[in-house]
Amino acid sequence: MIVAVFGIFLLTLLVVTAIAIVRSSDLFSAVMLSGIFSLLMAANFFVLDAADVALTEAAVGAGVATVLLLGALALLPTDERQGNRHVGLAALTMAANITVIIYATHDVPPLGDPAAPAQQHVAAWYLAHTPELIDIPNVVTAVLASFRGYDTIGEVFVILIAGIGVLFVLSGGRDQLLPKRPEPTLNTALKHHLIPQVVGRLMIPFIILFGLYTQFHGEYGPGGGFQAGALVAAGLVLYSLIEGEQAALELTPPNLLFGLALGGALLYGAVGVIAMLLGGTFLDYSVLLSDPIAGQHLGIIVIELGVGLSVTGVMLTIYHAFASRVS
Amino acid sequence: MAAVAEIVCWALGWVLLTSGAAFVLIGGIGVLRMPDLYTRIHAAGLTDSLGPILVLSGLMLQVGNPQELFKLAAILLFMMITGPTATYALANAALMAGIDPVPAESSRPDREQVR
Amino acid sequence: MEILGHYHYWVFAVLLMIGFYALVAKQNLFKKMLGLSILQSAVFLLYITMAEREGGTAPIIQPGVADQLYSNPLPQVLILTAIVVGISTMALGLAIVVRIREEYGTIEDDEIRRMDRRP
Amino acid sequence: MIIVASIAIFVTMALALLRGLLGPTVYDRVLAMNMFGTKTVLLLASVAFLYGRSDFLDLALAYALINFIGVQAVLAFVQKAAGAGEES
Amino acid sequence: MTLASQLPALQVVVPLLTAPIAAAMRPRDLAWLVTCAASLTAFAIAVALTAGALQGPADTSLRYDMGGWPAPFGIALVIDSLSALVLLVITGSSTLALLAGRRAMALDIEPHRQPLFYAAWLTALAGLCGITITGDAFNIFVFMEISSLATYVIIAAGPERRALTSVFKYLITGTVGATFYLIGVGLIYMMTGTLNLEDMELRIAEAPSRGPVLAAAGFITVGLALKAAVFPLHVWLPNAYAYAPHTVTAFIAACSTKVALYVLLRFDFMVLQANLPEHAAQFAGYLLPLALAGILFGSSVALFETHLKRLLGYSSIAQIGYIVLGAAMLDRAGLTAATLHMFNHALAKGTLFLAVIALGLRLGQANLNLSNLWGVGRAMPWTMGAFTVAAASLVGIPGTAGFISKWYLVSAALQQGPWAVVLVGVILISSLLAVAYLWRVLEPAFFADSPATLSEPIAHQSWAPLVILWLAAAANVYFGLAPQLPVELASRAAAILTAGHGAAELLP
Repeated sequence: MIVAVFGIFLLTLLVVTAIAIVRSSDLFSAVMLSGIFSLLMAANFFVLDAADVALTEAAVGAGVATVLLLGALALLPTDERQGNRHVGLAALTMAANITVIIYATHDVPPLGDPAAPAQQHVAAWYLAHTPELIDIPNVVTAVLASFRGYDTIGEVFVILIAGIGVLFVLSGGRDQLLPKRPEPTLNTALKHHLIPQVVGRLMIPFIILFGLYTQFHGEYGPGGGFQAGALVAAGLVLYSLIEGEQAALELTPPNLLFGLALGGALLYGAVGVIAMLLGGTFLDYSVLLSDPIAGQHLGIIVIELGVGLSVTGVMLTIYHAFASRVS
Repeated sequence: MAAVAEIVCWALGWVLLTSGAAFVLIGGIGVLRMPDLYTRIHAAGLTDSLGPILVLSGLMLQVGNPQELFKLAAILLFMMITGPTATYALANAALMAGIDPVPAESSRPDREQVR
Repeated sequence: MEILGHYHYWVFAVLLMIGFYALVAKQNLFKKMLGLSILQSAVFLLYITMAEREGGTAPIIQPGVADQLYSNPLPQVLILTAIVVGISTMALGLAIVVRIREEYGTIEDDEIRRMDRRP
Repeated sequence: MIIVASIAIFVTMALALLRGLLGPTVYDRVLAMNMFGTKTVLLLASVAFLYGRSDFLDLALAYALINFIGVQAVLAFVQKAAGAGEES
Repeated sequence: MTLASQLPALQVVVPLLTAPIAAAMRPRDLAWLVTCAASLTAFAIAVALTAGALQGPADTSLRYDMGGWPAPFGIALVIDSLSALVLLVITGSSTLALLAGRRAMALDIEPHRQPLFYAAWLTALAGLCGITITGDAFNIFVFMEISSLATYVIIAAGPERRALTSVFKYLITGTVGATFYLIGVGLIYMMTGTLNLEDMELRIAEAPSRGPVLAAAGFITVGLALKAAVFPLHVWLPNAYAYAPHTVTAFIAACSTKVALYVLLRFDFMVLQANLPEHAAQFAGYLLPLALAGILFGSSVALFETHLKRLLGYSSIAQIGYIVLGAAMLDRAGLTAATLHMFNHALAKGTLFLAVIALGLRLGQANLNLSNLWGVGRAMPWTMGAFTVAAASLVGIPGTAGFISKWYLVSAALQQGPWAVVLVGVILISSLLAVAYLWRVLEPAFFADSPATLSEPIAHQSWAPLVILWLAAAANVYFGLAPQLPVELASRAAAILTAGHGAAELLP
């Protein structure tokens, strides 16, 4: 009951925020509202018992996405020339879609129905067998890293291709790929503000520490490679904000970041290939060690590390690709 | 003895949580109703520090194990550091951008008259 | 209870359409990207809603608690993947928007169209 | 009693969101965003207790950190934009 | 496990894991080499898998459990005749395009960007193979996004600025398509509790209610139709093809829409129609008219198009219409024709775009308006000769691969009762239109006077594109004269698709 009431409140705010994002003619406000949208979405996920997803949505949606949107917006005009086109077409499609969805969801099991097919079969099997087959408390991590580890390697490559793509697209019309030496005149925003700088310096180690905790605690609580990667990347973005782009690029050279991204993805792939060489199928961690459960643990730890490295590398590569670009 | 401690904890928690909730709420109302930017920052800045302190301390009285206590303390610490910093940075940025903190008689386009 | 049970799905439909409206009707390419992210978030909501279970808790098994019900881990895993896919698409889309702005000087779709028509 | 606190936090979130929608200046919106973020942290902490899963306080911690970074990024952007405006 | 039993995984893993290596390659020429090697390996694996699929009874399929977890709990790979056919198309077109396009890509893309470009190419290849080979509904989404994002990147490499606007449109459309697909999968998951396609097929029959599943079928069909550029959802396609680098066009035109169509067929026939009688009518009722309209629309627009690549793009929309038409007949003959046409159209269109690579090297990358092609047939007889062979195949002249699939399509259409006349009529009219629009290219190319620029010495001529081009043209003729391999694969595929499906019993 509490879930339903909380949910309804959060969802209503969510709809209001979404409408405001679309209506706002100032793109900067729209970006801030979309940060709020992500926080609301994350809170809603938490209320719906999806702790891992909530953490990811907060770190990726509210943290990294906002930073990326701002980085891109710095290179774009910030006001939208109002004017809508195809409103008729949009309204027609929307009406059709809403009808279909209402029709479709009228018959689906209501929220929280324990007899729903989605709660049976595969899901029930995961919950019942994770303790004996993989033996880690966080079933989400078990499914993500082992049962559906093939999806997850795909996910790492999605993010890797995004990094490669951003570098490739933004290097168009420029004669260098990775930002080597940003312009000295680049405005370094918070660099000359003492208090944020001191506090930021104080915070960064804790953020990275917390990221590492999330990385290695992912088997026991909400967390894992993606969340950790996004948090560490966010911490290093904060460094770039308070110390300036130049200092950040000196601390983490672009080549290092890109190498981390590639290396993380390869590390994940290597685990799969080693499993193949040891006589299992791709990503079968059970063959890694003589004890299948220990093998699963090892495999999950290593691939989560690969995911974390890759996500950190890609997120920062993308951020710097935007931030070091002078419009 | 234990029972007394429990009741004290409960009562204290109740007081802390309710007063924290009240502060939070007052902050929300202040942010909405105050007439100009700096007064809004004032309302938000004060309650953003005090509200969480009270609410989180109230929650601390409920926890069962030291690990959770530590996490709550860490949240509290971070919020105490970051809240005022954010408020300062915001006010500073607004000042730098030329928004006048002294309410002038001439109506500025960026300030609405709330009455 | 009927309303409470399906409210999440309605909000999913509404959010989907808000995002869709931004994609179709808005001319600003950056706004279109924001619309796309709303569209994708709506789907996240659909999946997470179906994972919820009455009386359940997050699928992290608590040692020593017998008969605890847990919500469904599978849609949550899928959405973890989908969130990452979403941010990847957004990053790439933003990079393309930035390049379009550099090449055309604007990010309004109809102006770009006009420029393309007379080369 | 945690429910009372949660409801107050909910209402405050709504008020902050309203301020974010009304503006009028950019800084009002940043203020609203910051306030919204801190209230979300409090909400998560209280909901974690309501659900009896106080081991999920990690999430609240993560939100607190992310929120700080978000506000700093927004301010950096505003000042960058303002700086560019003065120069031109 | 033996190497042979690891092949299904290697089909995806080889290009996927080579991608980061290619991205890190220094010196840069190595990137192309590594990419070619990976693509050739993938092609060899596809050939081996096809050989495996052709052995044994028609419904034979090879399975591979990722991570050692049995389906439906883990992700299973499934290789049958249908996926083998599509794998051949993907890996073959990628390899041919890479081999033919080296020089063109060296001119189009600055050296420092090339490793990234080739990494994206390999990722696209791996993504397309991954979609084809998997037996899991959500895994299809993941690999669809991998291939889509990578495809956006390689299209954005186009030399003109309009490549950017085209790719942005494609990105929006593609993401909406993928999102719709995801909604559909979610709704089916709600009703069945599984993500494995075969398991879904079994459990849909027991679904507590039909409504959500039917709506899901609608979402999935629309989403995939967006990706496959089925008329009227084709708007992104002509410009994306036209402004991509020619080599990229040769790759994606041959296979990316085919893969979306493949998923559409697989989902609609193997999962939904077997247990959902309403869906068969829904599928045919909506898609048949759209297919006919698409065939006529694509051909007619191509008739008035003045840019060579856009002309070929609109022609693709018509050809996609043929494939959908075959599928919408819902019977075994129609499906044979549809899958066969996937193969043959990929061959013909791929060859045409390989010829475009050679033309681009000679004429300049951007000068591909039809007016630039005057007299080009005399200056470049070998290139335009191969172009003519492929054009004949596209039209369906006897002796070419295109004829075989048109023949199967017409014979399938003739069995459609009262509608047969309309269907055959549309196919014939569209073939005539195809003759007309291709004639608009070929006639001035061979019979008009060539402008002075063409007699200038050739700066970038090399033999590789021509050899590859003629190899592809020869394949068009070979599969026209000896069509056993694709026909066998296609008829086995149709048997698999219609297995357990009510309409199949109507036919021999």
